[in-house]
Amino acid sequence: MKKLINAVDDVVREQLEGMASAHSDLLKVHFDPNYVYRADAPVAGKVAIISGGGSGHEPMHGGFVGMGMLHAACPGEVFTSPTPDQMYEAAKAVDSGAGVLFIVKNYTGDVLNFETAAELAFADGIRVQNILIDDDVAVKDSLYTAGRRGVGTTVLVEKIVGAAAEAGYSLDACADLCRRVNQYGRSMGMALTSCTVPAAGKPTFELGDAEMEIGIGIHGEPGQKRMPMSTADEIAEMMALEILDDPAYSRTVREWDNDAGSWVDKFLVDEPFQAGDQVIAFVNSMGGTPVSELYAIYRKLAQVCADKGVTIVRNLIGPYITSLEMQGCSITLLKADAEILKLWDAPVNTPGLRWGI
Amino acid sequence: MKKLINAVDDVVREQLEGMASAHSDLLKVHFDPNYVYRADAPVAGKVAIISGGGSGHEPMHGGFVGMGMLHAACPGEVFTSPTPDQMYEAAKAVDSGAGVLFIVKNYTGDVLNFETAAELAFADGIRVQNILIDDDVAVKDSLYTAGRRGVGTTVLVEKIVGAAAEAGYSLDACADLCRRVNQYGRSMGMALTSCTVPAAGKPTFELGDAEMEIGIGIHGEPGQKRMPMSTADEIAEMMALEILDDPAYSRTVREWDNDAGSWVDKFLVDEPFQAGDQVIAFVNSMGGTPVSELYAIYRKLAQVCADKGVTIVRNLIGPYITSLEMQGCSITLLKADAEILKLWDAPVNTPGLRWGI
Amino acid sequence: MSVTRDQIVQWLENLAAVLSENKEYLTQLDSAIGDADHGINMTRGFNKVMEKLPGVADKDIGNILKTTGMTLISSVGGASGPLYGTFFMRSGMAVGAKETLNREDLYELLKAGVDGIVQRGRPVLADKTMYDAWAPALEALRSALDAGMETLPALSQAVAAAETGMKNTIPLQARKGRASYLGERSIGHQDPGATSSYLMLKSLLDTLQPA
Amino acid sequence: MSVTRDQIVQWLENLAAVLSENKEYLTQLDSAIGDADHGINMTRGFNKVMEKLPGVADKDIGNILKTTGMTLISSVGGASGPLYGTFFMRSGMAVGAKETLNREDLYELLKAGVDGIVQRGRPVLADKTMYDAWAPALEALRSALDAGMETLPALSQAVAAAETGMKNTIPLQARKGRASYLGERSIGHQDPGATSSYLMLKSLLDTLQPA
Ligand SMILES: Nc1ncnc2c1ncn2[C@@H]1O[C@H](COP(=O)(O)OP(=O)(O)O)[C@@H](O)[C@H]1O
Ligand SMILES: Nc1ncnc2c1ncn2[C@@H]1O[C@H](COP(=O)(O)OP(=O)(O)O)[C@@H](O)[C@H]1O
Ligand SMILES: [Mg+2]
Ligand SMILES: [Mg+2]
Ligand SMILES: [Mg+2]
Ligand SMILES: [Mg+2]
Repeated sequence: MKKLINAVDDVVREQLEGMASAHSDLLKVHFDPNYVYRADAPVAGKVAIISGGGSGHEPMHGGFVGMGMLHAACPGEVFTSPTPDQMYEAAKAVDSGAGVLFIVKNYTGDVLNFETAAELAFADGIRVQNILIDDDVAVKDSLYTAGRRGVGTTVLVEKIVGAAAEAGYSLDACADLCRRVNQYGRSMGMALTSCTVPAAGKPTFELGDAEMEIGIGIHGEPGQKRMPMSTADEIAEMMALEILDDPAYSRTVREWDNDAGSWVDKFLVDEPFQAGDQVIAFVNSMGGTPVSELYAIYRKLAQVCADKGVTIVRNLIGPYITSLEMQGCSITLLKADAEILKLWDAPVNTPGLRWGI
Repeated sequence: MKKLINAVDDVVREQLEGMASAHSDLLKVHFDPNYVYRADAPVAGKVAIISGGGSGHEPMHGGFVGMGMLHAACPGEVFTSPTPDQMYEAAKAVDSGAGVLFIVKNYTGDVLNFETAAELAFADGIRVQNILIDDDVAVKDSLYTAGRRGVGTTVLVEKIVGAAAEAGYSLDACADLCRRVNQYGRSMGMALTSCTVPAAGKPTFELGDAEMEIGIGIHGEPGQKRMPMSTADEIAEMMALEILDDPAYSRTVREWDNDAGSWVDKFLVDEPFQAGDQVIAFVNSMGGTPVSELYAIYRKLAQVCADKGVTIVRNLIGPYITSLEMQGCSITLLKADAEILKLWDAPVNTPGLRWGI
Repeated sequence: MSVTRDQIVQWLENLAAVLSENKEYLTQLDSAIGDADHGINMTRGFNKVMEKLPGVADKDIGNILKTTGMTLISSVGGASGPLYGTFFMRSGMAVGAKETLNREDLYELLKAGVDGIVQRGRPVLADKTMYDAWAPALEALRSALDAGMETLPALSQAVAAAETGMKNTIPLQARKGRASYLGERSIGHQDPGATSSYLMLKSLLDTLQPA
Repeated sequence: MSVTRDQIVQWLENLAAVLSENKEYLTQLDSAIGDADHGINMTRGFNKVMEKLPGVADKDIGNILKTTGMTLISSVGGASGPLYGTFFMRSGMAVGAKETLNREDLYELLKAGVDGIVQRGRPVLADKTMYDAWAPALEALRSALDAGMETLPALSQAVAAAETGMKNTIPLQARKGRASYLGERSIGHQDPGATSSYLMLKSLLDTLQPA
């Protein structure tokens, strides 16, 4: 294992220290429990958006803390969900009284820890919403699995809902928007190489010199299927079609009811894409793939979308939700209506994403 | 070789096609000869800033084309300097009459091709300036070598001089600024892994599992020395001290004289850093190293700078001048006076760098 | 026989030792169908519990168990953190201020804990989770107590049922947690959480049983 | 003997073939002290020249050489592109509208080309560049012509001198181009540019020499 790290046990803390020292104008880092939060938090009158998850996906989530995006991010150990005390303390630190929205990627660990945190925060008098992101079309059904994983759409959701909070949306409006944006987004990922969790010291899985792994998540877990290595065009087309041809997806999610003070089940159905849709296209590097190669993927993706009558109206290309140094990419398409586009275009100022300011 | 590419011969063209399709609001791509140029070029009354070099360093240079930075970029084949017809045609396309500044990284190939281009453009009645970037402290002397290579400072120069052009600086003022910023900047790079030029199909050099290469340039060439793998702290400190303790550096460069219509030699001396200096600190990924690891480097870099009485007033952290998928990093420190800081902070809107707009 | 506060403390200490001995084993199980951290997670959590325990060892049993739960919740992470954390929180709430437990109290302790797991993780039988060890164990314990058995023999039956439940996870296809993404590839491997749950119950029995 | 336009065309064709045969070899030399592309660069350039050549093969020699130079400049890139491009541009300017060349013309052609290389790249002797092949070759040619030798034997001497010059680059430490960054590590390897320059001169001789 060759990495720019010191002792394995210090990796997350020292990276957070680096972030704190580099971006003191935008954010602060609280240690023990660990969370990254806006330098100007709590922001008066605004709903606080909090996300979090295992480390190793940088810039997500800590790099998205700042004006117009997240108010706080809770980083776990590498590829390990954070613990409820992190989210609970972060919520107390950034809640302005307008409530807190937790954006939670759908992994059992994340879900359970965020749920526990939501209960703790609510018990403390903070109004909470807990919305799951589950956009990975590599997971086909929700009946026999823990449901689709939260992947690329997370980045887009955090930007869009962050802008909504900045614009003064209420907690419930933020939650409704968050749920809707998640339902509009679908993603698919692939890996050319594995990656090495520092604490493990060796690659999570082995991949032959002429193989690739299709349908991976973001935790270095093996994916849906292993295939012989192929061209950028074939890879882009395969992933794009998995997304564009994905049928309706339904599942039951658990959300918090502030009035009842308890969890409620919601049955949700994501409609498939159709000709005429406008989308935000996001081509993401898994960390080790340089942006140049992403352009080859985007090139073909744009052609496939055009063939399907789907219009790309915005795009994001680069390493935004990564799996350490893994080589590979993911594609996310997000159906965008006028409200979503307006929020996408709104100013954002974070270490990882910045425009309009 | 596993990469997201199609046929080896199409790599650069298809990546450019992807860029063109992704960023049509900011830039256009001309093929045969290949150059990327601002969608709104020529910009009336403004000096045009043109850079270029081998491909494989993305987002540099094509990703820096846009408002407040480059007017055009000329990409060669991977790690191969572009040819003069590219710069010549680009110059004709973006010159508004205010003249063209070529920013040239000091590699023999780049230097000679840009010089040829400058002669061609001048012969066509375009006023030109040709300024070299030579900031790599891994190259110790200029007497027995082709001189220091142009590395990380290039990114900072392109931002700063791009802002100057946008602000209406004259061609000569842009050239003077460009030369000065280059003289204020020093860089040092290192690699954890090699990288593979698509046309070559195998890694440029071999590096053992417990080795790292110090003092590499950006072309996958072996560096100054090979060492046993070390910690982030040791690596950051070693590189930071090479930069901060680097003595005065002198060399003769060739610049274009528009009045004489010929090349003139200039003898330049870069002064060493000293306590009290304010700097822009740039921690760069060679492509395959994720941003998380860069924060570990930045953390230590900030400590070393503080120890030396050097104040980091701005920073840039991420993959901006890369060597394909190489793992490793580089550090650039640039002494920044008030003028430079103002230009650094000025709005920029390119695929690779954006703020203030 | 009634269970004392000191025995509960002893149980937690033994459990910490057992989990630490089985760190590699649990992690290895998790590497087959998960992300290779279950042993690491559990050890990290119970090491923290060991730090906290001296501070509450003289409090009532409810307090001790709730502290254990809070500590696990804030130090384990992953799926197992909130699940085991909730287990101890709920079991602590169930026994309350008691300083000794009779056999029904012990059942209530475990039952409340398992109910917590179910509420949090919503496992159903044969999902290939820790619940597949707990459900048969609780059932066996209930039957044994209903049949008038003493604490130790009843608990023995529960441990045996947990072991069978744990082994029965091997042929199952996972439907919850990380392992569910593997689909059929999850078949043929023993669930790490079911294994740590079995160890938990087993070390309770070992603690209460005179050597 | 005088050199005809057709022979010049033939030379360029032969040279293209020779470079293509030596593509791997030149690239391999460049991989030792450079970036492993010299053979690729030269082949790419001369393939383009071959495309352009039919369109100018009936023009004067100056035109043919200048077209070759422009084509190399716009297709080779790297250090060698502008250097060899300038070589042919300048040699073309030197011979101008001629359609045959006597031995002094041939010298002028080569001399002007090498002067172009020097102006562009500023090599001095023993920098370990292509100039280390050209400089002794030109000198040998001049002496041979001064001694009254005919074209072919004189050119033979030049080729021999170029070969020696090329081999003499092996023990040198590079002071120009990419190889200079290797410092002492550049010692012990033959310069790729000197090698392609030798091949250039050698294939001129082979073209003019009846088989
Ligand atoms: N929804 C669930 N309900 C009950 N137990 C679960 C659930 N999901 C996962 N588990 C248990 O958690 C165990 C994995 O724990 P651990 O490896 O520590 O967490 P993670 O999967 O987040 O890495 C599984 O073996 C399984 O027994
Ligand atoms: N300044 C120079 N003057 C003359 N020849 C040079 C100079 N720099 C490099 N060369 C020649 O160029 C050759 C390398 O050419 P090539 O590999 O095609 O270009 P690059 O080094 O840009 O990859 C060297 O072997 C050397 O002979
Ligand atoms: Mg885990
Ligand atoms: Mg080259
Ligand atoms: Mg696990
Ligand atoms: Mg070369």
